[in-house]
Amino acid sequence: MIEILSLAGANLISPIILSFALGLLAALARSDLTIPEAVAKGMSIYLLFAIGFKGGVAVSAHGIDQTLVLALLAGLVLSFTLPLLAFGLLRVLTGLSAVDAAAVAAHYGSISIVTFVAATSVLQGRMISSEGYMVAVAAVMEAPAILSALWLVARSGGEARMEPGLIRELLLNGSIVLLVGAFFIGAITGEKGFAEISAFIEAPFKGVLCLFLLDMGLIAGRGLRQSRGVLGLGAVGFAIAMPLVSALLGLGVGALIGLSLGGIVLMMVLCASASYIAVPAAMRVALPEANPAIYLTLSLGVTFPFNLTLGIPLYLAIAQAVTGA
Amino acid sequence: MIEILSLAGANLISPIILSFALGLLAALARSDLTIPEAVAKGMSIYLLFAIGFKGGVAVSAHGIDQTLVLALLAGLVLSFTLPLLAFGLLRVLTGLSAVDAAAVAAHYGSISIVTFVAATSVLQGRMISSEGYMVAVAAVMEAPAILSALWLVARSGGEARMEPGLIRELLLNGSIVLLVGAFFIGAITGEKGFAEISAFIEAPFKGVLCLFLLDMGLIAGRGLRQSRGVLGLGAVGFAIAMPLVSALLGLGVGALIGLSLGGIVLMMVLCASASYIAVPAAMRVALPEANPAIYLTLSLGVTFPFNLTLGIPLYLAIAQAVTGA
Amino acid sequence: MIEILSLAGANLISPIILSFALGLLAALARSDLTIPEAVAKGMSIYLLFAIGFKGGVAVSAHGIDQTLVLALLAGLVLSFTLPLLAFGLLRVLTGLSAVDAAAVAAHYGSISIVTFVAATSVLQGRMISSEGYMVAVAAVMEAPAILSALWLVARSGGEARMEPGLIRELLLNGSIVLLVGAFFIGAITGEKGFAEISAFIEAPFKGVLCLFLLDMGLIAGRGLRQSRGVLGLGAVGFAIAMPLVSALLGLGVGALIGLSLGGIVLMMVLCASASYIAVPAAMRVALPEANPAIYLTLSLGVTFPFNLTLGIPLYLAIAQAVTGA
Amino acid sequence: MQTHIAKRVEIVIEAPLERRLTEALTAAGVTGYTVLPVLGGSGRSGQWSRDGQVGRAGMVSVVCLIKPKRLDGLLDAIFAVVKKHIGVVSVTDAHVLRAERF
Amino acid sequence: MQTHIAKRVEIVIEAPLERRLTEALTAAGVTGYTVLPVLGGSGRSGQWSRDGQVGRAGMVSVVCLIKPKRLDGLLDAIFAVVKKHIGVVSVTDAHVLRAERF
Amino acid sequence: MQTHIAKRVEIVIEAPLERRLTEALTAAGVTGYTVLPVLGGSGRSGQWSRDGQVGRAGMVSVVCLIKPKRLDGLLDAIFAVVKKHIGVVSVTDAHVLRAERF
Ligand SMILES: Nc1ncnc2c1ncn2[C@@H]1O[C@H](COP(=O)(O)O)[C@@H](O)[C@H]1O
Ligand SMILES: Nc1ncnc2c1ncn2[C@@H]1O[C@H](COP(=O)(O)O)[C@@H](O)[C@H]1O
Ligand SMILES: Nc1ncnc2c1ncn2[C@@H]1O[C@H](COP(=O)(O)O)[C@@H](O)[C@H]1O
Ligand code: NA
Ligand code: NA
Ligand code: NA
Repeated sequence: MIEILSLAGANLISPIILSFALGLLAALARSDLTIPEAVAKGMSIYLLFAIGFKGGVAVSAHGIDQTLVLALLAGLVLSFTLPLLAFGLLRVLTGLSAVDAAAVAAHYGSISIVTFVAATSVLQGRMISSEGYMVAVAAVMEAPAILSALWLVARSGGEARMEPGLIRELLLNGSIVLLVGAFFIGAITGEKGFAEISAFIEAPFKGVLCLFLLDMGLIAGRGLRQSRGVLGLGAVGFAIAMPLVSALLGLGVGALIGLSLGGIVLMMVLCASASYIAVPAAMRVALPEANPAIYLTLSLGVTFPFNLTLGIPLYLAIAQAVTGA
Repeated sequence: MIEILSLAGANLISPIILSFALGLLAALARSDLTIPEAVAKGMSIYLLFAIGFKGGVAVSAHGIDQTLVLALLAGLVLSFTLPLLAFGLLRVLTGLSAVDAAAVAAHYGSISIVTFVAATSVLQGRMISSEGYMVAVAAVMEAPAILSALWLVARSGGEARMEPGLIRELLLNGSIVLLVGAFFIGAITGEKGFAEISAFIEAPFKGVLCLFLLDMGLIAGRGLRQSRGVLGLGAVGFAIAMPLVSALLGLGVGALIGLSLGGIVLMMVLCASASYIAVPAAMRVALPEANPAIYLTLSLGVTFPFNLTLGIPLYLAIAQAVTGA
Repeated sequence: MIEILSLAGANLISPIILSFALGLLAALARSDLTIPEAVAKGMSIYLLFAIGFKGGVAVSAHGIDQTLVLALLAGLVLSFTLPLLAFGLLRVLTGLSAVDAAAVAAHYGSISIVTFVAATSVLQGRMISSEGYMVAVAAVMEAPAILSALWLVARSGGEARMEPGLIRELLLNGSIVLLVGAFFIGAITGEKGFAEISAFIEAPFKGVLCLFLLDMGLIAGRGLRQSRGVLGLGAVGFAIAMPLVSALLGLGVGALIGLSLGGIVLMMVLCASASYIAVPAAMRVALPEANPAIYLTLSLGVTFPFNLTLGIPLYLAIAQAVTGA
Repeated sequence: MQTHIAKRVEIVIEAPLERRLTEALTAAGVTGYTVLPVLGGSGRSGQWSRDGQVGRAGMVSVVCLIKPKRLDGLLDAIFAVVKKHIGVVSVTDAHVLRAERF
Repeated sequence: MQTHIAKRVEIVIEAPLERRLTEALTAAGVTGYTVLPVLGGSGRSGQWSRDGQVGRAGMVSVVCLIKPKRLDGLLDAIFAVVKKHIGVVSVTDAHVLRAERF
Repeated sequence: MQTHIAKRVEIVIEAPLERRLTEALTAAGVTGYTVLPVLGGSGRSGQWSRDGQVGRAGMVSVVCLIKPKRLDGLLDAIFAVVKKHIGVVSVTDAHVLRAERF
């Protein structure tokens, strides 16, 4: 326990976490500090490209081990099933309507790529290697949860707009395409390609992540300020309990299919993190009756900071304890 | 021949080309992946500044050799005359109107700075040095072709709006000013200046080029999707034949004035490449009747990818064969 | 004297100054070269974050020496009093109205962070160290001058809108929050944090500064072109005399409280520089009758280039002469 | 200068719905439209701003000039998209040059 | 499609005043507004452009749809903010869908 | 609040023509105009979008408030620029505060 706390403590005073805290405080204090939309999008494009590319290079270096297919499959199944678990928990813990609960559930079945990136950078700081193809698992886990949520709504007698264009939109979503595309570019060009662009992909990565998390903090803080009173204690409890439960599921699955310590931690983080980019947009199209203030506040305002600060070191400590590493 | 193909093969699996391909595929598959306009402009400013600065530093290091003036003059003459060649080819190969043919011709007489940048990075990868002032030649070749095209239209009895403001606009065009300005800054501050900012100018260069080409691929793909059916086989044939013919002209001129192998290749690339930034804007002002879908699709949708993938290694191979290097 | 000139000469041919000159010339020649607003804002966020962070790291390395509080206090007092001096000078040298003079005075009591950044980079180039907390002094000096200016207007019988929201807005101004926040992040994470993100914070710094100064040059040039005839000789004289006088004041105060040579130079630069971001916006709210063309042209069009080119090396030479370093 | 009567329809709609709206406009026979960016706003669903957003957040404004007789059909098509969503639709009388374009 | 009479008020105002204007609108009982970016312009105080600006430079356009009876109160509230500042206010007759929203 | 009759002229024009249009407006005696960005659109010349563009691609929207009696001269001046180009011009009746400004 003390180890976990000291691990968490070390994590908390990294420039990355402090940048997020700065953004959060600035927004709560109503500073006019903002990052232009184009700059924020540019940073997210950079991060997705870099993380995808590095994953691909790692795969090209270590070859595709037999767990790759298992991991992709596990991700797919988890993303489909986690929303059912989330939905059940929400119906028990909160008084949210079926539509709102389903929309929240979709977010928790999907993933947050920034949380994933932050976790890889914590692992790297501790010299723990992980399977390069975990970024492909991340990509696979983005969309399925949305379908589960729509099914949940339909089952509850609600109206979910499952129009033909939606599935294509989900699969060809910009961030998935960029992540997977960069992964393949990295896998094809390998170490040689990496040598060519590592000064761009690797060196400034953590610094960009700091500024990006500053922006996330600003957005999360603005959201929290505006949605004061929207959420009950039950909902907030869910936003902390759900990642813990999901992480344990991820731990079990990861250990079962034989991932390395780093891979298990990343699988836990993918399960524990909640989407706040792709899924919200999909919800506006498919479940417009669901209240955005609820799902955005829970995923970006509560779960994201929780994972970033306490979650990641906790998952790492648990995984280390369990795998005996 | 086999050598050329293996060279082309090696070129094709670089992160740069694959990034372009990713953009192209994403756009053709109608993914919503986009790069914000401001980010794309920011990257192009970076690339122009870096390439101009590096050219200037190279000139300050090696001194101005006697071919500098010749090369600038050659560039000027080529940019004025290539449109006439292009116009003739277009009238033979296609059924385009005089105005459309002239507009296309203006693009092929001018240059694509991104193709130039990609070529310098291929040369660098093969340790082939080139004259630093070739970026000044590039700058000189941007505008003259437009005047030739307007003259072609006037000669064909068409109306070309050659208003007083236009020439100034062409010469003080943002990208020319930035390229030439950075060239002079590099030439003045030399190695000392380079040492100060090389970590910005040099290290991330290839990585930024990847993301920029991703964007070019997205735009080219969008253009191709929307202009399906606009172009006949003759026009597409022109867009591949013209760069080949122009490159040979560039080869002859470059060898004649005594450029190095690298310089000859860059001269070939300048001749072979077609503008898709400065010239389209000028055409909207001076030849509004010309159809943008035609000239943009040819220059950005056909010639640009051709040069990037097959053209550059081909020109290099030819130049090596001819100069015996 | 000759030394000062040669120092100034060496300063003048740095890429940083030449980039500013390029922007200025491009704008005066009416080139359409522009940097997108989002990119300019992105660069300023980067520069503020980097300079604040580095200051904080320096403080964490050398500890807080006893002059820190004195320096902060001195900055506060100077920012409150410099406007009174400026106002007096303006009333003597120019025929500006009380409101216009007060508005200009507010700008000269506040600071220009870019001038500060340029000065740190000149010091670094000459291997002169300085107190890391000078960035905190810079932050402290941003706002007080505005209050002095409003007091000056009220005293002259004018109407200054000192509404409740304004003070909060000034103190929680985005650039102050970012600068101070990054300073604390640097101070907390120290050398360890610096090691993590120095490839982002340090390596590309000067290059980004070049592009940012290119943008400043473009804006200053545009301003100068549009405000031709607005300013008399007296006003221009003020814009050069005021920084000289302020720098001497800064020199005295800096020496008095025991700053190092580098610290004294930075204090001189803070005193000598004039705001052109935070204060103009505040003036539009609090003193809308004041003419923006006057204060922007003086601070950005005259004083900023003066400090950048001649001022900084001059202040350094004077400080060296006085401190005997 | 000869001008022609027209209607100017302005739709402020959530960005994720943009493609669906413009497809509906095209299906309703509209010959053209223009999409303008929106920085932020406020309404029954609260205040929002585009600052720093990464996803398809926020709203866009779609402006459409049409012949008056087309208005009713167009509003039906728009309403089918906007109905369940956050958004505002307004119509103004206008005159246009070059009527043959609309 | 049933539409309802409304007024469309458009205010081009300096960016540093944006918050003050929207607060005044809210205080005057407006139920919503939309803020649009402005690239540049020209007026009595000269020409300006947003290009390359770092601070809160330039102007924004705030558009507000309201019930006609609210117009007078609203214009008074707007004028109190705009009075001393650079800015332009225009009002157009409009029709809106879903009157209950305004 | 006292308002005055005016015309609101809105011109969506290709970005490379912006300078020529605003110069023509100024020459026609207009006292001010506002330039708004445009994200994309569709018309007879197809669909376009500003995303990722590097050059002076796309269109801008220029809005101009004028005294009604100036309208005819202004439309002539606008048409001289727009005639051969891609673009749309619309005019709406409006009211403005502070008539002395127009
Ligand atoms: N009365 C109004 N006038 C102008 N824009 C409005 C108005 N009401 C709502 N909007 C815009 O429409 C968005 C969504 O409105 P709402 O559905 O009421 O939350 C707001 O954020 C504004 O951008
Ligand atoms: N007649 C007008 N039509 C449209 N916009 C205007 C007009 N006059 C002024 N503006 C806008 O309001 C800003 C300030 O105007 P002014 O206060 O006259 O300098 C200008 O820069 C334009 O953006
Ligand atoms: N009916 C319309 N309503 C609004 N904007 C239009 C309309 N028609 C054309 N536009 C705009 O004007 C641009 C050029 O139109 P066009 O010349 O028809 O291709 C389009 O891309 C749209 O941005
Ligand atoms: Na998850
Ligand atoms: Na060419
Ligand atoms: Na000062």
